[in-house]
Amino acid sequence: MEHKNCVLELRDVSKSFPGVKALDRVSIRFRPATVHALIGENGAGKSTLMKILMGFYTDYAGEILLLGQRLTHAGVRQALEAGISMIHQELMYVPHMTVAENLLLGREPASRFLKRIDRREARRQTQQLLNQVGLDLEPDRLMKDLNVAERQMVEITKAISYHAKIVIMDEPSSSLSQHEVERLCGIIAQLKDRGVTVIYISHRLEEVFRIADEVTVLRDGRVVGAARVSEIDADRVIAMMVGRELADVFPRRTRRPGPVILSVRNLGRKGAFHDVSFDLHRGEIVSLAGLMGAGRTEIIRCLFGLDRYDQGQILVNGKEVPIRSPADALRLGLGLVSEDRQTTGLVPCLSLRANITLSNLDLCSWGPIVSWGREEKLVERMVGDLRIKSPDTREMVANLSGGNQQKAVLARALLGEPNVLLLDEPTRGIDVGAKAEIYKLMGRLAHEGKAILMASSELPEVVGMSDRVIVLSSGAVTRQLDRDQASAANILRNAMAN
Amino acid sequence: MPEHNIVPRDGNAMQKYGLVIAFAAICAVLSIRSPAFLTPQNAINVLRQISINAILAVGVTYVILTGGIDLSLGSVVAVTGVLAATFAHPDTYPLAVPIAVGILGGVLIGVLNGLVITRFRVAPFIATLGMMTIARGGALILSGGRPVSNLAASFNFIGNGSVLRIPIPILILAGVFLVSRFILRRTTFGRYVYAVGGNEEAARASGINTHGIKVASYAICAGLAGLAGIVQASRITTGQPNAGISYELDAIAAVVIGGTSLSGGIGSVTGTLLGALLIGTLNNGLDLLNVSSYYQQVVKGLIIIGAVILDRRKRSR
Amino acid sequence: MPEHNIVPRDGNAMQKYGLVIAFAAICAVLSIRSPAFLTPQNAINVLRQISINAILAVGVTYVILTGGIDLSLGSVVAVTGVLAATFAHPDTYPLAVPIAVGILGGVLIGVLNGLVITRFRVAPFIATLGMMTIARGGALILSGGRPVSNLAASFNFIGNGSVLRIPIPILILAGVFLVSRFILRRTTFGRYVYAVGGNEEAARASGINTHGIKVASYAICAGLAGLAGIVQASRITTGQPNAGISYELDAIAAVVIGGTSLSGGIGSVTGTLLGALLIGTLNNGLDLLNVSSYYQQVVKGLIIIGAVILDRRKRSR
Amino acid sequence: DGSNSDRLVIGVSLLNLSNEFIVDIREAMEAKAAELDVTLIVTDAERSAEKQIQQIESFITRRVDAIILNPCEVEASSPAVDKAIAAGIPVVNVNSETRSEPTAFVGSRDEESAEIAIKYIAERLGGRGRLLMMTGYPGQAAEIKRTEGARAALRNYPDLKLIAEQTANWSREEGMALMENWLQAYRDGIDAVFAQNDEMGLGALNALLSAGVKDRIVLVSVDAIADALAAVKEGRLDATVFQNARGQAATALETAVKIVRGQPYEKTVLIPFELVTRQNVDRYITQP
Ligand SMILES: Nc1ncnc2c1ncn2[C@@H]1O[C@H](COP(=O)(O)OP(=O)(O)OP(=O)(O)O)[C@@H](O)[C@H]1O
Ligand SMILES: Nc1ncnc2c1ncn2[C@@H]1O[C@H](COP(=O)(O)OP(=O)(O)OP(=O)(O)O)[C@@H](O)[C@H]1O
Ligand SMILES: [Mg+2]
Ligand SMILES: [Mg+2]
Repeated sequence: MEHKNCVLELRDVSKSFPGVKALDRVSIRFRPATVHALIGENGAGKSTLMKILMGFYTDYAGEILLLGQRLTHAGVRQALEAGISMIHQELMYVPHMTVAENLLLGREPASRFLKRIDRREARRQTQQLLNQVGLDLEPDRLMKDLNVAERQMVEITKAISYHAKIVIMDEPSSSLSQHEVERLCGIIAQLKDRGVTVIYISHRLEEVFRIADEVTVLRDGRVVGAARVSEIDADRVIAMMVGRELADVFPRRTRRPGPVILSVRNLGRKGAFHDVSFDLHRGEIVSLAGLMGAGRTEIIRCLFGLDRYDQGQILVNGKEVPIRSPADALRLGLGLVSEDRQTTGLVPCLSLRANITLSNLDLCSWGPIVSWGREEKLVERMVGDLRIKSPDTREMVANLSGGNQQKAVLARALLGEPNVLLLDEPTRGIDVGAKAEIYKLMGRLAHEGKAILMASSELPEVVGMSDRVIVLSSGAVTRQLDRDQASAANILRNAMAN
Repeated sequence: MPEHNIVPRDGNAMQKYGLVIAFAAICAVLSIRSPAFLTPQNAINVLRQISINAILAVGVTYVILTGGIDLSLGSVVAVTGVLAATFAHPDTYPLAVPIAVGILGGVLIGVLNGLVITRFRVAPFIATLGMMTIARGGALILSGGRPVSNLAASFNFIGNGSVLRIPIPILILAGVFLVSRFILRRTTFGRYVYAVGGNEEAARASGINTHGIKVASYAICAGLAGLAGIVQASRITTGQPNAGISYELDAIAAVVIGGTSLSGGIGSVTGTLLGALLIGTLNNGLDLLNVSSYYQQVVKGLIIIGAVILDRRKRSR
Repeated sequence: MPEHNIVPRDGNAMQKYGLVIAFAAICAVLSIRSPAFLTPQNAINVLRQISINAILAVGVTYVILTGGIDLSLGSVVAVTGVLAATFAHPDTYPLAVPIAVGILGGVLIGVLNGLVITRFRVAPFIATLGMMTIARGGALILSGGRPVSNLAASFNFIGNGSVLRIPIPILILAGVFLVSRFILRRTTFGRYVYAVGGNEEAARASGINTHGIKVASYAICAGLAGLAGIVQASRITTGQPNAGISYELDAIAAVVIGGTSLSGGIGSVTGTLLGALLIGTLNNGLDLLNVSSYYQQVVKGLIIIGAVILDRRKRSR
Repeated sequence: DGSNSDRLVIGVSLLNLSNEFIVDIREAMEAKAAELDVTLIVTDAERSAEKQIQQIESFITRRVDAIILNPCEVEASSPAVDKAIAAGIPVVNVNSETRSEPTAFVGSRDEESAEIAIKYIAERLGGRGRLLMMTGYPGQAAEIKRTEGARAALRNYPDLKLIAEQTANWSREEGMALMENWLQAYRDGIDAVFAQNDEMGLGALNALLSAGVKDRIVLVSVDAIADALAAVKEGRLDATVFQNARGQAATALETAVKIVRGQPYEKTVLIPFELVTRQNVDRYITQP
């Protein structure tokens, strides 16, 4: 390949963490004005590689050439100035600042003297950026008050606003629903037209095949394959990623609904949703579908006692129960995988082991005393079942890759063998191989007579797994669809009805 | 309303509503119980008395906003007071010298704090606790354990003089407050202080020199402590090596009462000033009512907790 | 070696490696410079001298692990010491009474701290700062500002007696340490303490009664401060209302030097004990070397910061 | 160091080395030690009786020849004396007493300082007037004794009314703030102020001067530190009460050496307080 046909080249990049070789002599060439997908299992090293590019880690081996020039970063600022920007997998925003302040952070328009911020100009720039991506958000809202999808859109807006030559997107779509993904595709197409190289990391292969021009597959820190998208198919890619052939992603299931286990009657919470009623049967997988902000997360939080509902009733096994706290919910046999693993999911500074057993310590303790042996056995089982990749179950969970963190949250919910499993974006950031495992597990649980209520923005997942789909729009149920009616198009149509 | 968006981060009047109510209630009770309380004379008195604590509190607001803490303040007041005093004997140096020496001494200590915290990744609590004993030792060594007295009248004027009938310490406080309010609300530096405290990783990912911001915050904080040290030395007309013991706690208390979060990223100097006023008014009022000093402590503790409860209630209504 | 299940892999002996090295280095230097240092007699001496601070530090480790802080410790030592002493005059109550009164008094204060923090959502810094002055006032009121003396010999034996040639305060410390180590490492309660400090939201979502865990932590902390108050009163054979001033800072310093994070969720009582030992050895050694007390402060500050730097270096190698 | 040579080693535990008065004691003692050729180990108890006991325990471990104790507290520092005596090491208390009996005592009765001050105020006011008292850190021996002394003395002057009593924690800054607040509360109703140490007294003096009311208010404090003597000399401070730090220190060290050498010594040396006013202040000013 000729020199000017390569904006960025990685040569033999290696990086180790204590106990883990995260990257092992990775060499990749990126061409201008292309979308280059980087895929691989959870923990393959994708995010680490991108953080090196971005100047977050400076202690790596190997070379990075930007337009033929060797890049020696001293930090993030240099990377930004060299024309590289990034959307991080774990969103990086200042929660108590507004959307506008976050968007312009680090490059506010300011006077020369005293660096006084020009508020009017800042406002103008913000509005321009939001318009550019068609994001309808009040610039003065605080980031912490947005939902995950909205935050992700803000981060996307921010990353493309640097006018960088290279935009790295580390799972930008992981909590976006169909509608926003479309918008993202549009944005990426525009970038490509402007000659920008997009490095796109995603576990959603259909997206990769739609958007990307080239793909590089990583496994265990090594490049195991690279190709033009036009010359390869999904099965090959999956085989490269997981190192084996994968049969059906979605398990075959026969629907055998048992008695009603959870009923919701006219449930409502001010400002989030209202008059929501449905039944959940044993052995059933039901999805809550809707656009961003439709109220799915809020319903699940109320069911699990994380928020209070101010209207309606919840019945478990036909009996009305007050659910005032997660402890109540757990006692009633509910389990939760929350949408946001950073805030409600994990305790980052504790070990993987402690995180998995946190809500079910009674399973491995005698009275108040924890049995380490039993705990280890339980944890090893879950780690095996979900293929969680970690050098040791005592590794700090914050050091795991994003997908493996998500699996840890799932492991915790499953460990208690709940009768009703509430899953909010359960496969967020999880690789295809592991997704298949999780779907298999969901199938098995349903088969065992458990009930699953899932909220997911990934329509294929909703369509592929659900026995029934409850479609929400603006906090109200618009339609309940049975399996045979639940096509992607039908769901979307009802989600946008209003 | 371009002036005020819904930014509880650096707080508008609404946010301090609860605190203002608590403050008003205290003033009401005090003025009923003691006729001497609600006089212009006494208002000046209270302001003058809080000036040192409030200057320190405004300074440590920067540090706390970045998510740090500074426990060395009290010792910095002592060492800079001693330093300034040694250059303030009559007919030796012009007034600018002791002032410069005191403030620069503070800034230097702050830079050291900041470097230990950022370069060597020592927790701010430990770094500044270490500095607290080092600076105290320094003050004692410099002064030989004795007050440095016999200071020039011009120097003593700083703490005891008035301009247009307003005591100079109050004017200094007003300047420090207004400038800091401007810096924190209007400049990019201020914005970065909030960002570093709100989410350091995110600030770094936005290309902000987070280490630089922190070092600067510690430097400003200790520099203002140096200023406070000068005011204090001048007010008591001596450089006192054992001055300022536990001033840091009072200053931090004012900051936290004022609604600034110790985990960083949320708060304002306006809140800090209100917090310092609340403490100062309480001290003054309880003295005026001649409450026995044992009971004073109990009452003071209860009122501070009560005011904060009221404040948090109001805010989360 | 299933050393630790809660704290990640490097949360065991390895983690304290740097601190152990720093500690060993200090001991080596001291024993070269002063032959009196490395004697069994002096080792006992150091242990007895750290006992009160270490008991407090172990207690406040619980609170800091939950992400809180307790500034009322020093005052609790005073008020519980005075309380215990008033029930410890010769020929009045059996020994169990002053002990129970002191510890329960502490627990009560801790519960109040915990409730103010959880129910009324007051920042721990403010709640316990308020309690610091309230409890100090309480100690002065209870004692009328006068030391409570003339205590029973049996009471005074607690602080001054020995069993099998080991001073009782050391035995008490050993008990407190071992029990706390067990609680924090092996029990569900201990696990929850870490979880609450690591991510309160996630802990709540895991069904943990986070408020209960916090209240219990403050109660344990202040209860141990009550125990320390008893030991102290017995050691100085008086209930002294002005005892324990700024003990909380020393205790928190030991905890942080020992590697516990002030933001919660990370740390251990083993680290805390090492931290207390380091401070105690330094105090003892500098006295033995006859370093002038002003320079002692400077040296102490430098060594503490140095030890922590060495420790962090080692850990992030 | 030194314990195996024949040079005497004497351990000294002082109340608080950031207090000028105690610094005077240390310096006088060090000068005397040079003269007598003994080694001093000086430690600072930082006002904590617990710490003081620890220091004595360390001295015992090191087998010093004698201990000079400047007690923090009457009762709470007593175990320090007991421990040293039990270990066979002689103890000389300097400046203030403990409940436990030391080998020898050199110092003064703290109550006396307050008695002298009140008597002076009463005489200045002709036995009648309104008095304010600034007390030291609550619960400390010096505060307790000076308060007791003042109360006892006031019983002799039924028309001298103590209208308020408040702590300023021995601090100049706090003394100044307290006096400012008092001036707000009592305005013209103040005839005299007794501050239990010079630091607070000098703070009060600043406040009185700023308010322009010093002329009609009598102000007396205790300790006779250099600043206070200067203020007395200039006629700003009415009086202070002198306690002979240097005398106490030197005598204490001499006594300790005599005890160790087996020479006869006086078991109790009481050095009286002396009132310092403008008339006699020159006698007390040592430095130029
Ligand atoms: N800070 C860290 N400390 C220790 N190990 C780390 C750290 N960050 C990443 N790792 C390890 O490095 C490996 C690669 O992680 P990385 O986050 O790059 O994976 P990834 O490909 O982005 O996975 P995912 O798809 O789950 O996001 C993993 O084994 C992970 O556990
Ligand atoms: N903490 C909060 N503060 C204010 N508004 C909130 C908060 N959390 C959610 N909302 C709002 O409540 C509504 C419902 O949001 P929710 O997160 O339940 O949507 P969702 O259907 O789960 O969408 P998503 O796919 O983004 O998770 C939205 O309008 C959202 O902006
Ligand atoms: Mg990743
Ligand atoms: Mg959601």
